[in-house]
Amino acid sequence: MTPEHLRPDSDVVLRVQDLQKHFPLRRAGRHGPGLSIKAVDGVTFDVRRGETIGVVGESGCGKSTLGRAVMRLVEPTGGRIELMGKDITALSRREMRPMRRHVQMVFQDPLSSLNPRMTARQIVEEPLHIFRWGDRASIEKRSAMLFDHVGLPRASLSKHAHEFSGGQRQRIAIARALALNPSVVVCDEAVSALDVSIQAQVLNLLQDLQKELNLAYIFITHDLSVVEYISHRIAVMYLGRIVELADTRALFDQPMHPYTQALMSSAPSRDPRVLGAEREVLAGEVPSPISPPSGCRFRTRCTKAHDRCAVTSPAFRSVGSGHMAACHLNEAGDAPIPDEVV
Amino acid sequence: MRQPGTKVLAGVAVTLALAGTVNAQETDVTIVLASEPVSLDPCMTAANDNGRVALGNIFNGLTARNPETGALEPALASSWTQLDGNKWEFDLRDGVTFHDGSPLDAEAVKYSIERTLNENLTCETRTKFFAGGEYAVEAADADTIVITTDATDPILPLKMANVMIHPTSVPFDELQRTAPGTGPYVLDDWAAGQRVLLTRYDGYWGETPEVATGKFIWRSESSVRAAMVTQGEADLAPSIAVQDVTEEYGVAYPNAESTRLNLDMLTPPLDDRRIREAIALAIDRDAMLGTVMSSGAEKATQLYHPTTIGWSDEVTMWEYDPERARALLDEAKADGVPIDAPIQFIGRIGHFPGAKDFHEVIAIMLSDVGLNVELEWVEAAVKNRLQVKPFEEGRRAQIFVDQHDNTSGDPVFTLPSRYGSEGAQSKVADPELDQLLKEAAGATGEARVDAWKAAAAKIEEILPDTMLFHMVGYAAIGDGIEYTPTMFTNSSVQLADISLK
Amino acid sequence: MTDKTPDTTASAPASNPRRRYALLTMLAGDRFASAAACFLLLLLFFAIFGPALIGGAEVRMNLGMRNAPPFSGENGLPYLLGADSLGRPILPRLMVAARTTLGISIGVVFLAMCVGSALGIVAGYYGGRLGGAIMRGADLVMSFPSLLLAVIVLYVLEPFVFNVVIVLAITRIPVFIRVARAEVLEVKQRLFVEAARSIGAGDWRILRLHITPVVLPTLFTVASLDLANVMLAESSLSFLGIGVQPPGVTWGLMVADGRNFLTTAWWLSFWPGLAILLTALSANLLSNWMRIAMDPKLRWRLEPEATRSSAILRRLFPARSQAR
Amino acid sequence: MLAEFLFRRVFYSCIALLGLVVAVFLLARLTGDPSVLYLPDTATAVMREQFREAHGYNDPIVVQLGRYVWNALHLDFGMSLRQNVPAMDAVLQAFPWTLRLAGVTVLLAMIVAMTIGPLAAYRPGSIFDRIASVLSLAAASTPDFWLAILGILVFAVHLGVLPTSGTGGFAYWILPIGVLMFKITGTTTQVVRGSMISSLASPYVKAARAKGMPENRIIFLHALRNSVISAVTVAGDQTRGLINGAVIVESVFGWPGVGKLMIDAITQRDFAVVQAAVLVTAACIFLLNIILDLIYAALDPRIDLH
Repeated sequence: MTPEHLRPDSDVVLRVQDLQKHFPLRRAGRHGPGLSIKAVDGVTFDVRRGETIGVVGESGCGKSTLGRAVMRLVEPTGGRIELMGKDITALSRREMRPMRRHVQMVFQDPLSSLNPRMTARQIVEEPLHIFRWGDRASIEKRSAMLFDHVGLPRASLSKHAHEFSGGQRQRIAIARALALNPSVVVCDEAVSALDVSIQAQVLNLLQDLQKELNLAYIFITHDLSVVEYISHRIAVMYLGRIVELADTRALFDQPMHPYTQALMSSAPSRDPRVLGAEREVLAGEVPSPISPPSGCRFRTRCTKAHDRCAVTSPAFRSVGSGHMAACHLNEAGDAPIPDEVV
Repeated sequence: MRQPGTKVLAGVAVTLALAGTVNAQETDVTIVLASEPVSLDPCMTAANDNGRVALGNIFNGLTARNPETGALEPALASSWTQLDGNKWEFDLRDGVTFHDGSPLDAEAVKYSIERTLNENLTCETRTKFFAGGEYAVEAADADTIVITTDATDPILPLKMANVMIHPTSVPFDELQRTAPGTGPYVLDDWAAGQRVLLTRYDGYWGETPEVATGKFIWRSESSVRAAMVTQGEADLAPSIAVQDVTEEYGVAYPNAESTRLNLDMLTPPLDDRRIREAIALAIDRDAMLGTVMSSGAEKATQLYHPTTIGWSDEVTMWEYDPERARALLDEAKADGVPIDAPIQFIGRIGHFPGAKDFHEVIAIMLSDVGLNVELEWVEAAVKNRLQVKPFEEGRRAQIFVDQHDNTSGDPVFTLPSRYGSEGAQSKVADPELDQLLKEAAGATGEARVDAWKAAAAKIEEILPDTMLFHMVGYAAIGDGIEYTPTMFTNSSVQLADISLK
Repeated sequence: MTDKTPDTTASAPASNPRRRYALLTMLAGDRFASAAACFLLLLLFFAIFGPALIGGAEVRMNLGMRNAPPFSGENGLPYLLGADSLGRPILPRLMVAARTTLGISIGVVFLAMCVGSALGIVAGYYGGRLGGAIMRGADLVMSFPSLLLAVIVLYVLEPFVFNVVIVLAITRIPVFIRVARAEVLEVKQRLFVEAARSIGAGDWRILRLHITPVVLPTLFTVASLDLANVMLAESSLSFLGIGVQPPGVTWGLMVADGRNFLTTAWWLSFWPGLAILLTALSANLLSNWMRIAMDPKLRWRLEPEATRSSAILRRLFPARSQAR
Repeated sequence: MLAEFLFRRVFYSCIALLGLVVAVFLLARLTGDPSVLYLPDTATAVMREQFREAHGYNDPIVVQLGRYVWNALHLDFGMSLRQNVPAMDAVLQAFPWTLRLAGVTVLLAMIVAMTIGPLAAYRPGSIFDRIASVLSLAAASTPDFWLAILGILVFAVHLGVLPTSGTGGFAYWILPIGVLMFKITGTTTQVVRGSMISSLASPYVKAARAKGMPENRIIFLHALRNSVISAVTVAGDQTRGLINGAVIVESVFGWPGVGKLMIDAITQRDFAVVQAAVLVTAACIFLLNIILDLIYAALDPRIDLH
């Protein structure tokens, strides 16, 4: 299922370059230098039409902030975001609004992301009203169609969010995200709050919709099995940076970064062969994102760390076909990084 | 100390036990007033708030009035004589010392009078009793003082009852919180907002009073003041409302206050005498007595008490006659008097106990005979401004309730300011009346009595106002003391008049 | 995991329920709320028609009936609750006073709520300099002694009812500003507000459709509580002699005047006091009920009883239930 | 961070205070010339003129204001026209009485409200809840002057267990505090109950229940903590009201507080005292606001001090 061929550049719907988001804690001044939480600290990737890119990492690694920064729900501190070929990094709130139809979001907690005082119909129709989709009748027609699309009975249009089950609520959220025919949908832990059986249903729905509508997903999750199931490519984040980015199969077959390896071995696996095998467990606490370790950020928890890791930050370089990682261990196989990928 | 909790509890118990019996010593008396004095400066005692505490307790004047007879008696002056029309001589009492130990002499008296008349001080006493007129004071010798006036002033000795004497150590150009006096009590302590404590002065020139210390406190609510007396927390509450009087503790007394309806006779329709007469006939005074008014009040024909010199028994007592009132109004209406023009009936908020009902009843009675009366309430400051000259231009006709206490026994403090053409709140400009008032003010003896009576008759002829009542006050008096409230009780509560049981 | 609500898709109600009718049946189901509603309606009736119905009985003075006690029978219906210190019957006076009292208190609360909520919502949503300025302004008004304000305004503008309303409203505005701001600060953190922004909703839309409806029930509750506060504040002004004055009459004024007779004629201040209490109580009960009824998440609490009472209603209004 | 916040707030408060003083100064003078109140009606026009001249009321208002502000900057807040004492002394003497009364009252009211409110909210609609609601509402809708006089009649006159009024030991505090507490307790209880009910219905309490957290832990850790914020808000408002003068209770009980002082000064047009009183109470209220914001921040980490 991984697209082996490199698609033409025009297929890139979203390009993120060296994106940074720092939350200020203290302004620089008499008390010393300014302090900030470096939630996202130089992230580069791009998303092509119709593809799912999974973003995985422990909680606090900045993956949610990344999603919200891409949505311009938080103001990026630095870097550049290009949506449909247009630089949206510095757009004002007002200028950003017309661009929002291209990129939509599905949140983790469907109940709290749906206004408790609105009916399902009002929720789904809201973006249509905002973008003046058409007259009353055509909006109603579209919302009914969206309900069909996401597999909700039309009869429940006039119910409120709390009257639905969790899976149904997420379907409403998906319908709302799809209302305007976006190109990119950011799914922030979109299935994490759901029961496993419901998770599968929603994931399948997302996949069906992707095929049908040629959607691109940025799928943010901490759940490796989910990300493996849905993603074409996967970015592994640690302390605000992407440490490894590869096609799903390549990543799972041959994880190149010690952090990815640790993550995979610590995750409970459904594969019975792994049971009983020695598991590498992630030791220690995640360092503070206010003052991340020098050099390689993972070195404090890395079993393979050596002197150099504390001094220089490893470059994010290609370690195989479309496979990139940031680790000094992989530097033997130096390979030039193709421009198209970064 | 080791058991603070127990100690606190014990303290609470003791406090609770003592709560009902504040007066531990029998020679102490607690008096609860309606309001705190604002200043105990000797020249501010003309204000009732201050006078109640200070007059006759801390300070004395050269003369004083007998509370029962109203007669003028010697105080710090043992005698006085009129040298000629404009000159009075006062001989000072011997052996009087101020609270600071200094002796009373003519210098101190001269200083006190001059300070009271000092234009840089806004002395209540000067503005109330010495409006207009020049006074030259000299000390003839150590015990004699001579006062010269620019015009004949037959009642100067009476006026001197209001000038409080203090030593020369009191700053001349600055009002004081208080000062040493010659009275039977010394100001011991004044905890602002809480109490004023007076203690007996051993060097007092008169008879030593029974009460050793007097504590003055104040509560705004009449019912609370009354309750404090019934609970033994206070011994005397001089002014309470009629509904708070209990048989056991309440005493009624004529409080020297008289009320009138002050009519705006410069503005139509009140400029027509028939309308003013109709108003006089429209008030059912008898119905008010014993209901909104205490039954002890008396219907009035003049704004001062019958004990005042020159009070006339020939002035008509208007009786309630609504039919006649309506007829007068109809008659006036036929002559083109705009009797439908709205008349503002302006009441002062918190004027006297029961003032609200008092005003409402009168408003209803006036409406009943067909006058277009609108009751409005204003603050004291507003009413004072409206009632004194210059009057507002283009105003609607106004009616005020005026309550006046003339405890001096002479109409000169009542009539010229209200009915003389120069009077600050007078709406009358009658040359004949002016002449009568002037004569009366300068006359003495029988001539003075007759002149006042003539003035009263003239005033009735003009009929500028409707006289209402001589009011009564109520005092609550506790078990432990004996005290007879008098017409002076509202302006001075003298501890020396209190005896202990 | 946290998903406990059963899947009720199948039993979905008809797509267009008669909402007002549903509210009415729900109201009938709550005995306290419906009693409160009835009481308020009755008051409203007296406030509007009372003066015309009573025809001046409330100002008819009869000094012979001064402080007549209640329930004495022979004096007739107007004197059922006794007479005041001028012998005027208390019951008609209460009814006539309902107009001024309700007029003032509802006017004050409405004015303060509109202005205060708008400012508070803006302050909470935008924060920053504008929000700071609004909050400091509220501080300023709050630290300004309301009595001084009352004296000044009523001195300069004369103590008309309208000016009493203005004075009281100004003193109540900061309460609404603070409550609205605090609520908005909380609501704006909620995910659905971010979701609305993510679909391109502008500030105005978010404020109007997403924040205000959530904040409003709390503001209504505060307003209903404030109704009593305002009636009390008005009576305090009367106590100090700067509020509504005779011949005008409000419950607060009646309580304030009646206090002088607490020992001898308790009914003078008791009945108007009871009127204030019952009105405040009713407003509060009704607003508590409305808070639930307006919240789709909580509405179910009222529903079982509602179906029970809808049978009664259907008997009472056969035509309407058939139409349903 | 904290120091910066405090500095900024104090700075803005000072500006607001200055504005307030100017506003009070100008507005107070709208209420008329003190000479009509200070001088008896027999006083002549000349005397009135002398009075105005002596106290500077004839100067243009701007000159008067400038003089006042200049003197105030030198900590001279003028003399009380009536009492012949520095206005600030009069205020500072009265203010502690009010502050003590307000402090004790609000503290006790909070304790009672935080006990009854949550208990009522725990089972909305239960008998306890209904009774608590009605009682707290009744308490919140009783006029305090009425209650004060009734309290005196019952406890001091009929039962004779408490003194009627005045200041002194413990017993003297009971009635004024009891009367003031009534309304504040009622209001706060209502608010705590309301916010408790919302908290108990909120998703995270449901989640906590689902996780099997013990019930009292849910109430005390989650719901109550949330309700404290609203209780603090209400209590703060009520304290502001009390600091600004529990005028009625103070005058009925003869409590020598700032509320009584202020209303007397207003009716007497003793401008210097009014201004000094507003200055002191407003400064105290601004301080209280800052403290409240710090409490909010401590209770709810999401609230940003910016």
